[in-house]
Amino acid sequence: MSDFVPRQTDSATDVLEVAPIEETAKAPKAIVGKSPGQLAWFRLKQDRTARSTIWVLGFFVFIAVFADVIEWIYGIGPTVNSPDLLDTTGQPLGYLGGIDFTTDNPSGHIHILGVMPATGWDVFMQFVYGARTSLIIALLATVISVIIGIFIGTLAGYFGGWIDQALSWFTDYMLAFPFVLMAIAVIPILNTRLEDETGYVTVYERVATIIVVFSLFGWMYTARLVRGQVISLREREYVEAARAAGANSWHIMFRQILPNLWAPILVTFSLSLPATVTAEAALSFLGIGVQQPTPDWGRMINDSLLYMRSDFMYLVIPGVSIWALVLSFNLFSDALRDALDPKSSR
Amino acid sequence: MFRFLIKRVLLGVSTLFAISVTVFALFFMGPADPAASMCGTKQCTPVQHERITTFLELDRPPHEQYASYMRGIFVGRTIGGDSPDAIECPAPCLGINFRTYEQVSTVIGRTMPITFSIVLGGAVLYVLIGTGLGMLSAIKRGSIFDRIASGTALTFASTQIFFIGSVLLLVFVYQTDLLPLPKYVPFTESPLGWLGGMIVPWIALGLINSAQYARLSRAQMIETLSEDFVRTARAKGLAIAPIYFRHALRAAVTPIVTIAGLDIGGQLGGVAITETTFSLNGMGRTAVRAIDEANLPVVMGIVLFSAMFLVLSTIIVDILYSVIDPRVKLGTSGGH
Amino acid sequence: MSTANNPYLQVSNLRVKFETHDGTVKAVDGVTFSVEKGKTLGIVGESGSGKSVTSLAIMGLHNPKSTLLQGEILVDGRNVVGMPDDKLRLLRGRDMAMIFQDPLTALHPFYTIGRQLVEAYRVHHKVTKAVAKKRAIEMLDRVGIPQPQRRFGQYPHEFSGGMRQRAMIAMSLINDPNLLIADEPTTALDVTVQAQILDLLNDLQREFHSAVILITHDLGVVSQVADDVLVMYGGRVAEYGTAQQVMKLPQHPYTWGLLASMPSLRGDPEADLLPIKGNPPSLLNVPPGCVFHPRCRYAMLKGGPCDREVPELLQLRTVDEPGHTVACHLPERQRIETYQEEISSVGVAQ
Amino acid sequence: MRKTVKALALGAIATSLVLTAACSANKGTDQEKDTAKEQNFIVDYKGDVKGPRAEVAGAKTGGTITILKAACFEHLDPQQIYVSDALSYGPLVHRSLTGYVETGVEGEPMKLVGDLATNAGTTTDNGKTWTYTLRDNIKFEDGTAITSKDVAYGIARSFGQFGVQGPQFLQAALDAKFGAEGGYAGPSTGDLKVPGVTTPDDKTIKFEFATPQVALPYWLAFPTSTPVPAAKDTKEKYDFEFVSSGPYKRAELVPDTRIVFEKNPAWDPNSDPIRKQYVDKFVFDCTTDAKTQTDRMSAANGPDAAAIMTGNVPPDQIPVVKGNAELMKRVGSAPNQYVYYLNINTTRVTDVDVRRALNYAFDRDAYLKAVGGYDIANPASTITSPVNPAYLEFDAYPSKSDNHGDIDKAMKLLEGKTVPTLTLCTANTAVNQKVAAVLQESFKRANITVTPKFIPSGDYYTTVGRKGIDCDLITSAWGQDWADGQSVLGVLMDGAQIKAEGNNNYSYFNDAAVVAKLKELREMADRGAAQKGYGELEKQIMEQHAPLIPLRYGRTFGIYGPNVGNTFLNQFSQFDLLAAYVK
Repeated sequence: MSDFVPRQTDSATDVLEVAPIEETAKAPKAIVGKSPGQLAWFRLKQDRTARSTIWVLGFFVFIAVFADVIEWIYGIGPTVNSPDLLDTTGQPLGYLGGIDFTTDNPSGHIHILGVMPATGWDVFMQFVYGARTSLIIALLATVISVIIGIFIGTLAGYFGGWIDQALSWFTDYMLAFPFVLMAIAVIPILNTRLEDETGYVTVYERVATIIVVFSLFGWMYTARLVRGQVISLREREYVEAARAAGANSWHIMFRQILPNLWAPILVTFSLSLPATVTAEAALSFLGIGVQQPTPDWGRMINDSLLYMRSDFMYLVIPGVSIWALVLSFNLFSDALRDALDPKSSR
Repeated sequence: MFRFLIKRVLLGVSTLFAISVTVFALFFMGPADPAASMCGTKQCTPVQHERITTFLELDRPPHEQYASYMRGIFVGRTIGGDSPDAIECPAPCLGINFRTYEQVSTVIGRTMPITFSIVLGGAVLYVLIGTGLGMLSAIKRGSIFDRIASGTALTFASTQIFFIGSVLLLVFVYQTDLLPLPKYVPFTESPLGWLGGMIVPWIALGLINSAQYARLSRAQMIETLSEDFVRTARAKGLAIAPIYFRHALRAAVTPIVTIAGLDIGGQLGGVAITETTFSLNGMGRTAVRAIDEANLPVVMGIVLFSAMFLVLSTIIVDILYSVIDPRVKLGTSGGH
Repeated sequence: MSTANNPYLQVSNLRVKFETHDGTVKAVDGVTFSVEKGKTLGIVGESGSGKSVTSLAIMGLHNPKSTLLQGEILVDGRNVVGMPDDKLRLLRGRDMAMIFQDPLTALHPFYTIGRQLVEAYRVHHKVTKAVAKKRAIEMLDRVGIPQPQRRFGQYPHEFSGGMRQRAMIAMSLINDPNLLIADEPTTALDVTVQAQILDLLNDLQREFHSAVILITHDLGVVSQVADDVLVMYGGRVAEYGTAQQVMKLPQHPYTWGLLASMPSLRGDPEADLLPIKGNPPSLLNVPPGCVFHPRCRYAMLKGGPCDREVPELLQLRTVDEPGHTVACHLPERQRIETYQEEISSVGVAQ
Repeated sequence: MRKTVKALALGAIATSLVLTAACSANKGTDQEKDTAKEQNFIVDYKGDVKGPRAEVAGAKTGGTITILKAACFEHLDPQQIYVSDALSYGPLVHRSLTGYVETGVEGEPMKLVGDLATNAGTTTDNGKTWTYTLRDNIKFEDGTAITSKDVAYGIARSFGQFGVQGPQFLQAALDAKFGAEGGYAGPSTGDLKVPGVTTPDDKTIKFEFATPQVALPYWLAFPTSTPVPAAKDTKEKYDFEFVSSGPYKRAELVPDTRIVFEKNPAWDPNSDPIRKQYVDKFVFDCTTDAKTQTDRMSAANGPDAAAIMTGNVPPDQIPVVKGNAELMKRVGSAPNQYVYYLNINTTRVTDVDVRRALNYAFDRDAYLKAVGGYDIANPASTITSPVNPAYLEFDAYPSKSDNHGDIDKAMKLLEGKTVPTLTLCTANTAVNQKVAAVLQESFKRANITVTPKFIPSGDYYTTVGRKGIDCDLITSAWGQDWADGQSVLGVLMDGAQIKAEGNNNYSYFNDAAVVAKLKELREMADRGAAQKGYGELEKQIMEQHAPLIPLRYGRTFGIYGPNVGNTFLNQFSQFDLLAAYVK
């Protein structure tokens, strides 16, 4: 696993275990009369781990979507200075990083997760808005990279021949770039291209850059996986039939073959999403990422390392948040894989 | 075999060539004024600007710059052209570190042992422990041991090196002094010092990566244990040990070797996050710093070097694969 | 049905259950049969009928953690149900051996054929590798593999399908076992090769004088080689008798279906095969009464016992066929008439 | 797999218990106020200070001092040195024409004395011509005598490509065309003749200027004037292969990793009034970040007992260090020469009342805490640092309470005015991003909207130093180059120096009266009297023009090992080693 980065090598091999749908349906144990999708959904609902992780993931999505509403109810924004909640060294006063459930303090607000050192910003609101940033970046980057991967993998797998060779070479070529170094080198270069005359780049442009770089370097494993699956499906009877009936290649690729790949693609997606969350956090750790005042978990961890000894809570909250999110995704994708392929290992 | 190797190496070289072109274009032509960004935090005087321009040959057309860079790698070159301060850079010349006027190859030579120590030591630890635990979990599938091991593995696999590493440093180094502070002491200088300085990074890498290897090898082993040939082995009347070790393990280890090979290959080019977390000046951290300083020749050199390791590791993995699995015929397969 | 007193293998009231994600599976539910040395028992049924599970249970190859075995399996008088694995394994490969359906996956892909044979021999014989190699080459030669010396050093993927199965057979017979279980040994092979392998098995059985269980879904195969036939459906025995009895006067509607779906034995080869409608039952959720009733054209659903009571396995009464038993609620007379009027005469047509 | 959840939950609970136990209430600590002491300063024009430097009471010889650094010196090529770590420790190996004597003893003034030269400089025409005579028995590490030609060669070098990173006051004063077409461009052109510098004999070096340059003795204290033997000038490699003239020489040098200095036997203590040679070896460990430095200095195990740190203690460790009374005895904590400003672009924010209101609205407490707290920063109210002799204590825009500013006064000043949205320009670093957000919130209290604009840190000063930049508020920091008001106000507030690019006057403040006054002060020969003038001028600028908001005075907060004798924070805010010893 290269350092921090998306353990997709691992994931990709795991994913390959997912049996093609038809075989699942024919499994001797299969309950008669349910479509593979219903069957998977049924198993997923039966799975306690899956149920609990869905709740956790749902919680994160909820706070990300309704961050503004939460701010309105909670009463204080994520970047309101409260220097009087800090001692002269900038550390939060009170217990556990300034956790305060009363409004009897200089800011006049409750701080259920305490306040940030140095600024006195409310950690809970940072956490809430941070979920939004992390999820938007991870979601968009993963969606785009999976789409690119599907597209390239399908083309390579379906057409074979020199197209396959060229695209496979291109995939290998993209894989040979050291991701961390390329990301921290490319993001600033892309940003300089977006600069105005003073070198200023807007928040949206910066977020877009990150998403673009993640998508650019994140599609290869999906492409390989899809390519392999398409090759195995290409010769199936119904594809032959469609071909014989005169359907064009695009129709066959995207109407006949792709719909049969949703299971492995879903699993790849659920695996690469947490990998992207982690990668984004890691880039923030190296100082490349979203900027203040936009709250972001990764940057919060990076920032909290500065206060690790005096305000351990501040490290714990973003650390545990990312951990919980990534763990939930991992557990969920495990459960998903089980549900889609009951014969698989676990 | 021989034909395959040639084909594979040629493919690798073509990849490296393409990467070098891409990286070159990106770094040297990406920024509007590379000389200015390399000039540093102080104001860039025309003298400085011109010096950087001549030294990096930024005034020449891109293809000439690239040709001269590549020539440098194979036959060496003189950096700075006809300027009185020109620097001789013998092959393999990856350019000159703009800050220290060292050859980039010297920088790589100096930082490589650090990265290698971290990565190889860590790899031994996590591959052995991770695979061992995973296999054991698979054999004792469903037992308390399996549950605890799998749960722990999932927990650690979901954390990041900079988080675990920082917590390890805080708890075991700073606050309790149980483990020595990470630092690099050359093995030749003091094997014990080398071991001591590397132990914390290894543990951190070990915790996270062995978790991932445990998960992988557990799944792999479980799958293998359900294979027909394992059943055949049992039907022969073999005892437990040879069934697991001679039959199941042998087959389960193949994908693990593949992934370990690719992982290690990827990491040998620098583990920026790990090195940054533990303040070790390996290739990764050096590259990160060079990126900060816009020290393009150093960045370029290290990126190319990393890519070389990645490409090399895919070739080695292919060869290993054919050694392990007699079904893989090197002559026919073109890649993975 | 043979009448010897001391069959080599005696299975009585065998039940096999296992736990899965989706619930408890009753894979085998009360199966009784026996085989003696020199005889061949054919077990016939669709996939999921419990025939493979039965054979695995005899070999003790089921997963001990998730599987519950009940009943009695006497191998040469020793009950292997509940026998500790380290004792059982000494029987495996020496007293009883097994040939699997797909030799490609059943042989270890990373070891040479020779090495796998040698290993099989040396598990039960304390001999040097050289001795074992000699024996292995003999066996390869015996099962009709040309150039056994050269083949000894090759990997399974370098063999053709038929050759692989021959090697598999050589490996299972290398210790001269008294009981050989062949689990669909020809299913994965070409039709021409199938016949060769069956012939080989026949020859070998005569030579080694072992008891053989041949598991197959193909009644035709059984009619060629088996002495006795056990028809299984849904984990239970549908019909049991000598090959002659069952082929001549099959009693169970399921057996009729199997017969009807055989291509070659009777009637017009051009005619469509007659598959049995529907799917085998989910063993998670076994239908009440006779397991076969949802697919049975003759089931007495209205007021009849088929969907309520599990039919007992009973000896035929009206014809003198000792040992021919069947589990069906239909009255015996009606069965015989139906078979004679509708099935055997009309043949495939329906 | 589904069973693992429980195990996880248990683990999480156990972890959180450990964490909880580690935390207790933070009730805050009181900040002791240290009053800035006015520094007295002596320039030894007469040559009273002679070598050797007085013995330090209790000093022993021998031992090794380790210097923990996060990164190696940017340069050790003397003509390239300009950064405080190299200015502070470079003198261990490099001597220059003049130099500073600091003792760290309370009340003892800092002295600018002759180093290689016998005195700080002799001028007969109020600064247009200066003559320096070299001391006896000064040698390079290889034993060859140092001549005035070597000094002149070093200065010549500073004109060329190996001086671009060093200070350039001397070069600019000697050659009007310096850096431009036709200017002198260093010895690699083949021309060794530096304009205005002559060496009548091996012991004498003479400087001639077009206009009086009273700051020359200060400029020569930079290693610009360090002698370099022409034969051993290895150009860019001189950074690693420099020839020592000081009490130590290079024993080992691994770039970015490690540097070892050992005793230089060719150095004669009697020729040197500044340095001692108590310690056997100095080891620079260049791979230790501030965090680790603090930890190693706190533990002070083994060789670390005789080590010093070079970074500030990071914010999270300051409370820990302050909680340890024993450790606090080894802490060096003092204001440094850096002052941080929020410049108000006077060409864009033309209404002085708005500029005053910004000064009032600024929440200095929030700002100080955001940059690391009161231990590494002091609230600033002046342009000049308290360590500069020109410092005059005053606060033109006092806070109502606790450094939070005075919103009422700000609102009053803004009454009836609409302030457009102001653009705040700052370099793109992690701390600055946070600071920008804090400033934004801070001005919001007076209904002033500020939008931050982050500029790549590498180009930051180039960008904001461009006249006509569309920034309203510009963050900057300044550290004096020499201890004189000219090096602060004369650079930052002189409207006459505003040019198209490369400005230091980021407020673009240009007031005729101020320009005139600065010229007068610059040329005053009596520097003591001049300092007073700078202080008064500054007060006037702040009250009448409010061209910037003084944000903070930099402070240093570092730890030295228990076995290091005679070390103190020197003028560069580094632990002084020129006369240190190992206990």
